[in-house]
Amino acid sequence: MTNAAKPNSPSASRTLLLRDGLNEALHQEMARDERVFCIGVGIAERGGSYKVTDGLLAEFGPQRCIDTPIAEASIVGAAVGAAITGMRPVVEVLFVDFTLLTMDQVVNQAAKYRLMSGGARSVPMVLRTQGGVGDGVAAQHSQSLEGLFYHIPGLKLVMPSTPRDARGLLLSAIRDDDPVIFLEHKALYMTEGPVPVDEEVIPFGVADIKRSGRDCTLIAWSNMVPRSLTAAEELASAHGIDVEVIDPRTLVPLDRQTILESVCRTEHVVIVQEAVRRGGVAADIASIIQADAFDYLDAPVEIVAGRNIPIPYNRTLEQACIPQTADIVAAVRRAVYA
Amino acid sequence: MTNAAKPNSPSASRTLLLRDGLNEALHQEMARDERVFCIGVGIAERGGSYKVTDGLLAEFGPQRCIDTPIAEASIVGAAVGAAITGMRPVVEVLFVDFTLLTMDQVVNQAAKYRLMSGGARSVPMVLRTQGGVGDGVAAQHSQSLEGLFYHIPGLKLVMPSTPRDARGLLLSAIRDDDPVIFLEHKALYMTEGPVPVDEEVIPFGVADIKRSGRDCTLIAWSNMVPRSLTAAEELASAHGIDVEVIDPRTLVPLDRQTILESVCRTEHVVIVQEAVRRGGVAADIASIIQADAFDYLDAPVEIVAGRNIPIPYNRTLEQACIPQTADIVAAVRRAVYA
Amino acid sequence: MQTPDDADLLARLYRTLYGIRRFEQTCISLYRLGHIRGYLHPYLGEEAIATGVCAALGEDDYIVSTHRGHGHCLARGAGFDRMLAEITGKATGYCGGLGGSMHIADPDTGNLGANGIVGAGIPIGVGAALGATIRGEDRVCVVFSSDGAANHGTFGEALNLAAIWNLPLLLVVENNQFAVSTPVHKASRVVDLFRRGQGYGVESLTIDGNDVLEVYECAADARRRLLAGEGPILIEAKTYRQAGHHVNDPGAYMPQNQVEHYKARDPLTLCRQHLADDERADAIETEVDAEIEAAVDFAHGSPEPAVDEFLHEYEA
Amino acid sequence: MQTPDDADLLARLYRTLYGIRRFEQTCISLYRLGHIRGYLHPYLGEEAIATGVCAALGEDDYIVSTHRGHGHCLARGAGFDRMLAEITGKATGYCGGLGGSMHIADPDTGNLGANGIVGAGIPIGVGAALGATIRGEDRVCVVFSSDGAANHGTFGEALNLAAIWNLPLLLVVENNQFAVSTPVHKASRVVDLFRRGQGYGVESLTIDGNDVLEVYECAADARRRLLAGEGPILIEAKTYRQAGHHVNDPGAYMPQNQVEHYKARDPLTLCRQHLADDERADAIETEVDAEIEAAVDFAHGSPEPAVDEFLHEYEA
Ligand SMILES: Cc1ncc(C[n+]2csc(CCOP(=O)(O)OP(=O)(O)O)c2C)c(N)n1
Ligand SMILES: Cc1ncc(C[n+]2csc(CCOP(=O)(O)OP(=O)(O)O)c2C)c(N)n1
Ligand SMILES: [Mg+2]
Ligand SMILES: [Mg+2]
Repeated sequence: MTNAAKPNSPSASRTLLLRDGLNEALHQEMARDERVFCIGVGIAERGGSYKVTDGLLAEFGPQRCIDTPIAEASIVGAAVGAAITGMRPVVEVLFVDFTLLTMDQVVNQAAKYRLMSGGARSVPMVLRTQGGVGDGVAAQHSQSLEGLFYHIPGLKLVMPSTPRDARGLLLSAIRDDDPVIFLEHKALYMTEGPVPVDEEVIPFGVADIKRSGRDCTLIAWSNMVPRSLTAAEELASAHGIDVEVIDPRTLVPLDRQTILESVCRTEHVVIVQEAVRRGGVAADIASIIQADAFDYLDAPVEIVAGRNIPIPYNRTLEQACIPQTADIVAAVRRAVYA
Repeated sequence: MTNAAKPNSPSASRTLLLRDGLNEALHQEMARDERVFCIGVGIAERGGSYKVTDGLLAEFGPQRCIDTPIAEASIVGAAVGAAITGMRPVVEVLFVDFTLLTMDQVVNQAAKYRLMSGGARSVPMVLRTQGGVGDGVAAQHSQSLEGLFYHIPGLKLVMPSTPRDARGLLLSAIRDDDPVIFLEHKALYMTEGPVPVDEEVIPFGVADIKRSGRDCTLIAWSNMVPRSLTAAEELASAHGIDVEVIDPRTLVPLDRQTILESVCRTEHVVIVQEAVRRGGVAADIASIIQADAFDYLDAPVEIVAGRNIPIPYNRTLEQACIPQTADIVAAVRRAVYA
Repeated sequence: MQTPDDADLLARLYRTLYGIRRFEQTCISLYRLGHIRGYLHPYLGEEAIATGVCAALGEDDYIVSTHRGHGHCLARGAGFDRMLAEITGKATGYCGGLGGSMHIADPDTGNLGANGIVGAGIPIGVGAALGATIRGEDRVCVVFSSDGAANHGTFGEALNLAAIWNLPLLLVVENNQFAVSTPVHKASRVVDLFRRGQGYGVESLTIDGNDVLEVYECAADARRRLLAGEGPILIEAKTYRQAGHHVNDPGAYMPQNQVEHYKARDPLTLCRQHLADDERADAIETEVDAEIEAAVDFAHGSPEPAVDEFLHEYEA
Repeated sequence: MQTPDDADLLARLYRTLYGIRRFEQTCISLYRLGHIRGYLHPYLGEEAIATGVCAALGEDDYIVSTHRGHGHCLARGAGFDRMLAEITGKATGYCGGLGGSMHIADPDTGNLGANGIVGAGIPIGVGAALGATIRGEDRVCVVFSSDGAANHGTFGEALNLAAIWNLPLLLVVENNQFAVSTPVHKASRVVDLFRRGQGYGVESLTIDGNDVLEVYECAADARRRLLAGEGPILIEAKTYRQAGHHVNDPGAYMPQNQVEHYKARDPLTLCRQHLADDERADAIETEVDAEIEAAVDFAHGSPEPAVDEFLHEYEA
């Protein structure tokens, strides 16, 4: 049950893959607004490694769906330049690991241009990228780096977990006047889910309660949402613990209100992130909750996170580095029985 | 009174500027170990913009004190390559803001090489850089970015606040077998303080209690240490609050034990950082304290941090963006009277 | 022989040259008096490049500037008053006092902004040129850049993008022969930096950056070719600083013979020679002096930005 | 006429070529069987480059590899057994199963590692060459690189550093004419990528990357010049993939006439022609087949790395 995407609660919906939800949003926005264009390595002729940009070249031509050489820093720089001169670029960086090559343009240019220009111009750019552990792609292709972008003022940060959210949030991202980091998860592209037939623009800063519950607030995003929902079912059936799963969907802006309301009701909190524990977003949310809901907390905020290790290749080790369902179950039990 | 640097508590000391303490460490290590060399933009002939590398060219020649073109990514990359083949490079990136150009080499290469090579080799590289608000150097030259490095497993992270710590920690950094981000603060280079005449290697992971106190634990690093000490004096004299000021000195590894012991004594905590509030190191330390000292806390952990805004040029606005002494005083009072 | 049109052009060019010169001198004084903080990189000695290039541009064209950017802004049409207000951190400045010397942008004149990161402006200019191409507009984008930036990754990356996409991009490499104190020959085996462009298949040439007429004509020709769709052009303009790298750098490392060589080829002197009308030149100077004096008063009289409004606007 | 020495060299080269070929085919089979995860970029069709270059190297030399790196590792002396163990994630692999196909490093043979980031290896190689120079050692560093990497910022940046510091760096650009599905002519106006090097003042040449003898001789000559202190050399080796970009890419975008042209110039066929001794070649193949079979058994029989030890070692 979702409570957030209600405003124009659409009647009919169909089942889509997450990647197709994204693709639909791109098609729709490029048709609606000719300032929108897509640019990136391998996005046009091949339609993107995950097929998110499939068909855009055929429909909108090579001027608005642009393949590039391997030059991520300058491609993002070009998107910044286009954005401040009236375009609305959607730039794809194939792996979030490669965004590390673009950090000057993202952090020093895109995130600061509005302020440095005294508000004269903004940078309506969407940087689509993809992270997380997949199937053995190892240390340089498996990172969860939302924590870096989260720390940079001037950026917005979106991490969808369902096809419906993906489509609705990408529409918002493209229409936003500020730079948006749109961070997909490689393990979610083939996730199926209902997506309304009608246009549904999901606003930023509105969390979605993916499961209501009384006993514990569990906050998770991206690929940790389905895993947390699995854990919640197990906790309900095996342990009689009724977990509320909140998906912030946008980490910046963050819907503190929904989180705090839930925490005040349940008095127990677990935050789950795939990213490494140290210095991550989960820690920040924990710091907010302990400050704003101090008197309601029955137990410390529990964080389930990736280990402070680069992701290794071997499958067993790889999986040992990121939260598993059992880890989430154990953390909720610790929190509730504390 | 300091409690940490005691092991070989040296007898004589003299007063040095922080930059000269760093300079002494570089001279000493380059003399001691011929694998050590310095490399960066403007570090040799000019001796560095802050004079930290002054005199090294004259003493060690152009092969071991190397000026480079403006190509930060590749300079750090070259340091990585030298480090894995037996050298111990100390690379300077003039502003931490420019390290954003080098993030692929720092994060994808240096931080992960030990793991990716199955432990066959490590990357004994020190990346010296400098951050923080100075005197009007604006959005692209004023950032505090320790939060980014803090989040990357495989990196160590040092932020000295005194000449003595600066020298002693740089010695450790150069001798460390893993990549170390050594993050100086532009406003501290001209800070004076006692530095022992004898070699003093300050180990990583040992916090220094810069001021002992009973009522509140205040955790601060880099330029927020002197500011916190000023606040502590004011709190003592004007409000009768006795603050303990802990300087972790190395954020990775973090001396949790010293912090937690203090918290359990004082039962009140304030963390002060110049970096922006969202997603910073302070939030992480808060999340650790609320978890590990939950039952001792009388009040939520207070965080005093920079605002979530890029740093503007105008002086008044610039100062409004980062913690001032009055902000620290107010936060301690809030924490203690909560 | 000089036609009246030529004379008017030269007079216009001289006005800009002199304006930049006096503006920079004024900034240095204000810096010494404590009215300017942060970094200040004067464009002294290099005025002919921005002046000649910008005189060749159309109203819709874009420019991208550098950390040494005052000259570009002024040549592109920025007013002394709002420039000085910005550099002194006032609310009336081009960026409301938030940007300062290294971040002046004035999108109304197509000036996309200075940049504190050497080399970062090149891809931004590529993006502006790309956008104009997508929209099918007849605009070019000029990226001012530097010998130091030529060694930066963005240089090759972004120039290559402009080349394969055939973009209307004019990359002006202001080769003032130093990056702070590093001479070009220590930073590159190839000291004629236009040769870098050739490896990317980009039409590249080198000119005398101190002769404003040569710069103007070359830029005007380049612009025509860009608008004809021939793809990017790189112009290396050789020049020299008549000052240190920034306001506090005495520039002791600059060889005296080079300093003197270029002083003798001062862009203002050369332009006065072309104009050959001292009376007219003097009159221009008097007018510009008055404008700059007024601009100083404007900046001094302007309010600081308000903290509350600022926080309200920018805190997220 | 071929001397016995030549024949021995050719036999050695053929052994390596064939070893890489069979190894890659074996990996593809193991991948299809589910024993290999992640990315797998076969070096099929390009074997002559790694083989020829590495045969020209001395024991102390360094190499830096790419995402398409198996050939470099094997040519540099890595064993089939520990290679396969690594690629199948076993504790006995070169990286204890932690690196996988894209991150094989074997510092004992001077192999500083493959890299999952296109272009990132170039500065790393520059650093290795720099270190050797500082230590005054007679070593060179070979960086294997690619047409795609030539458009990346590190290419110009790092090549320039090697040039101004006169480093013993051999940059081998494996121009297989595609970056995934992007043909070189869409990514660069200049399709002969060696010309990029000239803008940096670097001695640059282009060769037939499918002829192992040409590669070997050219690399041997380059190495002599590097050791003589002449500074970096860039060799563009033209070649072509005999497969898609990665194991799951059918490579449908590769024009049939090109595929056939290069199939006819298969590096193994060319080397067999040079060797002109089928019996010897066949014997080599039989030996290598047996070695690889043993290596598969070794990998299968090897244990997985232990979780506890791993966490103990790496968790900070
Ligand atoms: C990426 C980056 N590295 C270093 C600096 C510090 N810095 C500012 S200006 C400058 C020299 C620039 O020289 P050049 O590019 O030739 O331009 P010029 O100052 O000569 O106009 C340096 C190194 C910077 N701003 N950005
Ligand atoms: C910086 C970076 N961008 C994108 C990728 C994704 N990627 C992996 S291989 C490849 C193509 C590389 O082509 P090329 O450099 O010519 O090498 P080849 O595969 O042909 O050997 C791409 C785009 C990457 N690994 N690194
Ligand atoms: Mg210069
Ligand atoms: Mg290729």
